[in-house]
Amino acid sequence: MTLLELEGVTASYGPVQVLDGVSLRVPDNGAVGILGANGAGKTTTLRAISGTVRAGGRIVFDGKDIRGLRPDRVAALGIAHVPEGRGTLGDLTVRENLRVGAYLRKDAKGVAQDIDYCLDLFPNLQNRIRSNASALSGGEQQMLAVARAIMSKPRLLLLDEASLGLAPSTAKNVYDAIRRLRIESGIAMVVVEQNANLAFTLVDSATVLETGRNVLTGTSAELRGMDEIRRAYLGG
Amino acid sequence: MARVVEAPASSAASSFRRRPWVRRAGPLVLLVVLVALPLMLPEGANDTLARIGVFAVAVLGLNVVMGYTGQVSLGQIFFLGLGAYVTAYGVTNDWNIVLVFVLACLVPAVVGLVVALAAARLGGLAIAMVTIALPIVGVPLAKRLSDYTGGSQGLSARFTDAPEGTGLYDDQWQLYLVFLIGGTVFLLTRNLVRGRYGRAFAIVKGNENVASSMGISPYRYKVLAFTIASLIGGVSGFLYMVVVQYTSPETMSFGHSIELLVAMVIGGAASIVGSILGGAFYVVVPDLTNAIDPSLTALLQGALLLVVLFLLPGGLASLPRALTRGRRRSRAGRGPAAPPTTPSSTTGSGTAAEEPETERQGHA
Amino acid sequence: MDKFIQLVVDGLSTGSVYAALALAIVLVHQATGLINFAQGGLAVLAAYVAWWLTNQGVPLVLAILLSIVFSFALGALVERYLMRRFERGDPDTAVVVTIGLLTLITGVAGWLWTYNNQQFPSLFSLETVSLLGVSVSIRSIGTTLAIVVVMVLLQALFAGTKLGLALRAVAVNPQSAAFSGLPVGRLLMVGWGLAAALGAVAGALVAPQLTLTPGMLDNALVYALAAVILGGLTSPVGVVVAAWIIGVLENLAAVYVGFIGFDLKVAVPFILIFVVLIVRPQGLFGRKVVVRV
Amino acid sequence: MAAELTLQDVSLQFGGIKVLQEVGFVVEPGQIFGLVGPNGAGKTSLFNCISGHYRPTSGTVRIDGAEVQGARPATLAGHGLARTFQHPALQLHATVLENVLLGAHSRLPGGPLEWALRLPRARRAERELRAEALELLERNGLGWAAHLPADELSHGLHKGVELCRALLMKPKLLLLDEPAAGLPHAEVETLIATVRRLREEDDITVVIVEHHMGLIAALTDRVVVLDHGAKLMEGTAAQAQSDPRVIEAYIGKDAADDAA
Amino acid sequence: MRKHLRSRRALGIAVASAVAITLPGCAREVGGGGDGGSGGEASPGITDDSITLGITTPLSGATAGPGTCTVAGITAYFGAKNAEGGVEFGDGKTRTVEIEALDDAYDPQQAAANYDQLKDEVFAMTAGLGTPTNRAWRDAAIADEVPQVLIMTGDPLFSDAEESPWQLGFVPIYQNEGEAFGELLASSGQDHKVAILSQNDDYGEGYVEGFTSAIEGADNIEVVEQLTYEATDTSVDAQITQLAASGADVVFNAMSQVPLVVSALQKAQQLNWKPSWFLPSNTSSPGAVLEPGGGAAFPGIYSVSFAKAPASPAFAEDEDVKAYLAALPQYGNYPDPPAFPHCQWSWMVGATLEQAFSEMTEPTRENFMEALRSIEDFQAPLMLPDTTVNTTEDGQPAVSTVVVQKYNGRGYDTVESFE
Repeated sequence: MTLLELEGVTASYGPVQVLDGVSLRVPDNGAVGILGANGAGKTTTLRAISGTVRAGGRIVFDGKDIRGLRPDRVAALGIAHVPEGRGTLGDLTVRENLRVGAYLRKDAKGVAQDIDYCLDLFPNLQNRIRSNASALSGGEQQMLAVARAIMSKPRLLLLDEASLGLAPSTAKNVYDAIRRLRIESGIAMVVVEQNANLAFTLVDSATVLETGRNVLTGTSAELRGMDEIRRAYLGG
Repeated sequence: MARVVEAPASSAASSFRRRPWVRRAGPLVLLVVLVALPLMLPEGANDTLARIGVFAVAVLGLNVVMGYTGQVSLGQIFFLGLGAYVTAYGVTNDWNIVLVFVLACLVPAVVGLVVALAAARLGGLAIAMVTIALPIVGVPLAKRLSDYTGGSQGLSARFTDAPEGTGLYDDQWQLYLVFLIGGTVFLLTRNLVRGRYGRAFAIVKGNENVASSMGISPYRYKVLAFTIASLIGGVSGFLYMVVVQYTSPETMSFGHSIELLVAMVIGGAASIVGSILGGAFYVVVPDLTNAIDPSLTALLQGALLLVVLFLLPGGLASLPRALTRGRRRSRAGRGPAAPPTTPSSTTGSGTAAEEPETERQGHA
Repeated sequence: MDKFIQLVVDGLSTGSVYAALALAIVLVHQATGLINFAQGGLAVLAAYVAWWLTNQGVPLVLAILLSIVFSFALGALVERYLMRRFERGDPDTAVVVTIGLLTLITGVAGWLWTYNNQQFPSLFSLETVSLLGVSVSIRSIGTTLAIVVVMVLLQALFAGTKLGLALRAVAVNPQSAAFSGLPVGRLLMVGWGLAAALGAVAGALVAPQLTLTPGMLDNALVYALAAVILGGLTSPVGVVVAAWIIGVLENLAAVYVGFIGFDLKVAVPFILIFVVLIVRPQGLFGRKVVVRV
Repeated sequence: MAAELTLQDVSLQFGGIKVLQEVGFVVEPGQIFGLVGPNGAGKTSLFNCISGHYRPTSGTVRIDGAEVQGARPATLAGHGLARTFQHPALQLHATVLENVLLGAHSRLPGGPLEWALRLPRARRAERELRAEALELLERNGLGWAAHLPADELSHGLHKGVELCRALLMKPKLLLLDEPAAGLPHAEVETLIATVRRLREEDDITVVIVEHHMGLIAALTDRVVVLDHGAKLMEGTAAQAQSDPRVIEAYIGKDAADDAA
Repeated sequence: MRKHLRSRRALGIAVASAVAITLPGCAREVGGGGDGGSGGEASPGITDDSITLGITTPLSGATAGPGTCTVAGITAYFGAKNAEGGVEFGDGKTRTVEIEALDDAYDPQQAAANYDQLKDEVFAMTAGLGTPTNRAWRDAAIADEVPQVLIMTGDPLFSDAEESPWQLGFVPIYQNEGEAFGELLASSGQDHKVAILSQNDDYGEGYVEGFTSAIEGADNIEVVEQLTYEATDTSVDAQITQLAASGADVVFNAMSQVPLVVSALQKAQQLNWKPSWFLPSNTSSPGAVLEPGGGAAFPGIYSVSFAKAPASPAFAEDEDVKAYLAALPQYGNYPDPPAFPHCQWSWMVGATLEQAFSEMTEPTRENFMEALRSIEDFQAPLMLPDTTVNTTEDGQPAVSTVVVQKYNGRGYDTVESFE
């Protein structure tokens, strides 16, 4: 069953066309990676899905065309976007960030449980719970960003450059936690990642973008084996 | 991704401005116009232009500290008032007029320096509140020091009647004085906000950490900007006396300080041309609303301000940019530029020696 | 000694006027990250609406309630159709827009209701009671208590409620808030609406004391801003306490510090701000923000 | 001309939190020195202690033997110290050239009056440094972008512009804060080449904070690994990568295998 | 205020000045600059059938209330006259009187600009409110020989014929008002302790100066406390508290801000301090000040005046008052009952100007000034008995006589002695 489907999605900033027909298919419980060089359109693809850029083409989520919906409407449908640069709410405490994440939920008890779950998933946040988000380290902020996203109980998580600026071990910790989340909750994911090695530890399949177009799509195993991919995008 | 390969830098207008003969002839034409204008205009227009000059200089000073250096100052009118009082006091005591002018510059500059030494430690809204205290305390202070200020009745000083023998009318003479002094201040400030100090002010506004790692002490440059702004405020105070010839505590009421801030933003922050447009807005709008309906001036002024900013959030100085936005968008689009695909990347070096004016620095 | 206590009580009463306006400024700042100069103008407009309604025979309490509703709607509309254009841009421009709005509103009030002084009926009686040997009017006590109640409600709104949290989240980072499903536009409207409604309460509270004119709160605005900066932009309790401190210290300085006197007492809050901010840049009660370089 | 940097027992506390604990090391003139460690280990704080943005609670920082801890960053810039930032902070509306020229600030003579009057000395100096800045950009492959507004350039190019800006200061000691963060692989290669050339041509001491172990391994002569604010080990990059404590604290077991 | 002071030529002016800036014309009228109209030739602003008067006054901002009144009164006066066909001049011609009023928002600089704009179109400037706003262009008016007459300021400078040949104030100088009350008090025969609260400017100082000069040498009067306030203050509670502590039985109050006077009266009652009060002529309105302030609670509230209070029942049947109250909404576009005495005052300014016009034999400013300066014992409409317009006394404005009045719960009664 397909949860999210993009077909021929286009987008531009002013007259500069950034997406030139991107297609993507995310099955229920699936995780798909988007790889590519800087400026290939990876981040813009996520933005097109979450409604933060105007896009053309077809974007169907759970059988419903969501293209052109406002970001908060998209979020309400169950898509949580963890933007590049994390987008944590700096002046709010960690706990408040998590509560904002659960804004759309009405089940107070479930929210409390999920906060505990997040703190279990990211133990580093436990003792920073009263700190302002802006006072957290880069790794902690990234964890908070992911935690806040899953507080909304999404069906699809859009993850943008979650390893950016993190030490290898920290990046690994973050990805470990996300993998655990995936296994335990079955949330579907679209993962944009510069570090393809890290991405392949999480995703089942991936597509490679170049100048706003898909140039290669395949399973993780297939892509990992291709020499040219390795050289061009994986830093091998 | 889609690449925007940049055709050499600019729109037709600015490349026109860059032609050598235009750059040399432009100032000359301006000079001729400035000399001829007072002789040709009717008295009322000369008066209005002179008042625009006064407040354009005041706005320019505010721009130095706020537009270019990013420090909110709500105290600029105080320095205008101080300059005006120094001028009035000097003139009524028959001091040499050159000495009066120098003092009208220096006294506000020194006071500004002292205030800035304390205020520049604060940032953001705090500095706004400390500077707003200047006009608010200045008004009762001017009343208390009535021996020097004439108290609430103020000081009149009529010292700018056209000298015998020039054959000029008073309004023409006054406008020439405004053009000469104001023009000099504008020219010097324009030079200052480009080059070494302009870049330093801009980075203090943009990012203090970067500034300090470039060897630019944010504190010292804030103090410098504030002092220069105060000095320019003093000059505008001198010009105020040249044109209005009367000052009282109301001259520096804090409402006018707010109006100067409005004028700066309406004209266009961090812009030389914007300072002039801001001064024009400050002066012309009350006259205009008076002409439309004097009983509705507040309503009309508020509405006009909102309409202008709604249409031009960047201020009046951004009008040319707004008009050519369509064309500009193609180059200013978000897509990051990339190196040209061909390796012959030597386009820049030829023009480099000619020091192209850096429009962006000042949005001028 | 009696005079001293009386001066303190007088100062608290005057401080409450500043506090009423300051609270509305804090609310809109928390909800949109903006300093709103027009806040006093909106409050005055609301007071005029209430006053006009009472002149049409509407009972005072009902008139005030209606003016609160009116203000909420007006605030929301102002956000939607005016401020929204400036919310992402240069903050200086947005502040200047609120100054323009203040001018416009003052002009509208002057146009509709003239610049004459109008007597606004008070919710509280002018009778006095004796407390600790000083006399206080029930109006002062009532006004002050009402402001304390508003302050507590506001503190609770921001600290404890989902709406308050959402308002703050939107002010901090609208796009990121939208990713969590927060309807950013609507919340900004609600923030402005609430601030305007609070302004209406403030206007109704202080109008009997100040006498209703279009520029009624112009002179209080500077003091309110001083209280906001001094108390810390994030703390309703802080700004109310700061407003009281300003009111009291100003009186005491005028009477007991010879060279200040009644003419220069206006300098007191600014000296206070300066001293406090050198020591505590976040204000008396503001939260310290640690930012990583 | 390259400077020697000596840190001795540098500690830093915020409130009760110990951010740095008695860190010390010596960077020889002309060395390329790496500073690595997990997030929150205190690398950037240590950087800020060297560049003067923070004042160490105790300990000494010496540049060429002179104690500089607690000196303001603007003063340190005069001592020949330059740095780049984790997130390049450029004036986005100014041109690339203007951004780079900012680095020439301390090398330009004259007070405000001299510049307001455009006296010949100031104009000449501006002209010369403008030429120097263009040459610098050219040398770093950015000559084509000199007259573009900075906001039209990509993130990776911003880092290059920022480096040029720092180099125009003619520093003796250059601090690079995560120069490779967010750069695709090809650009990291360019970066490595650039920094190598720096040392050869410009005679500068370089200190790098970086997560990219490939870059650290390729460039540095020595590294210090920080963990929880304290020095975990010091040695060559290869020694660090094979040190079990470092693998444990920083690289992570699996990741170490992955990193090709 | 749903009114429009719009002049028919207003837009014309705007367009003309815009054109003037863009298309410089070469012509400059002879006579601009220094030398005003001379000899028998008509001055600007007057034709055979009309005359235009200029006003610059605050119509927005804190002083817009009284400022609007100054325009409304005179506009109503001449509106009514114009409706009857116009005003008869001494040269035998009948002219309609047009008023050109501009807003200066109490900003001296703007007042000067307004003057510059009006000076070549109006015959004379009149009725404007404010000391600094009138001082700002006084020198210019003298140089241009433009009359600046019957203006609303008690600043004595404007009534010094030597210093100010083209000026004349209308309302009594502040000193006179203070003096009148001081004399009354000094002659009461009882001992009084006086507390003084005054506005910190020439207005307050003038009142206090007049008062203290009148009580000089009177050993039954002791000033026990003297404080000031700023016109921009939001409250005078602290001052009242301190004055109350002085134990004074009389307050000499020189405040020009209506809201603050109201709250001062209220505050004194809260402190249970019930002295007698003196209030200035412009802040003693029964309806706007004493009723909300609870004036009836005090043993005596005194004020000085030269104008009938239109709201007072005593004048309900007065012909002057009825004409005035009818004209104000009809011709002055002032629908509400007048809240400030300035409306009455500028009505009287109208009448005084008409008196001067009737003596004018040439349509020139010089001739007008001569005519204006020779009015003696003119009882303008709305004037109280025993007060007159008298322009012949140097050093005094057009009105220099005032009577002391006492509040009777609804209006004022003229009193001869302090009770």
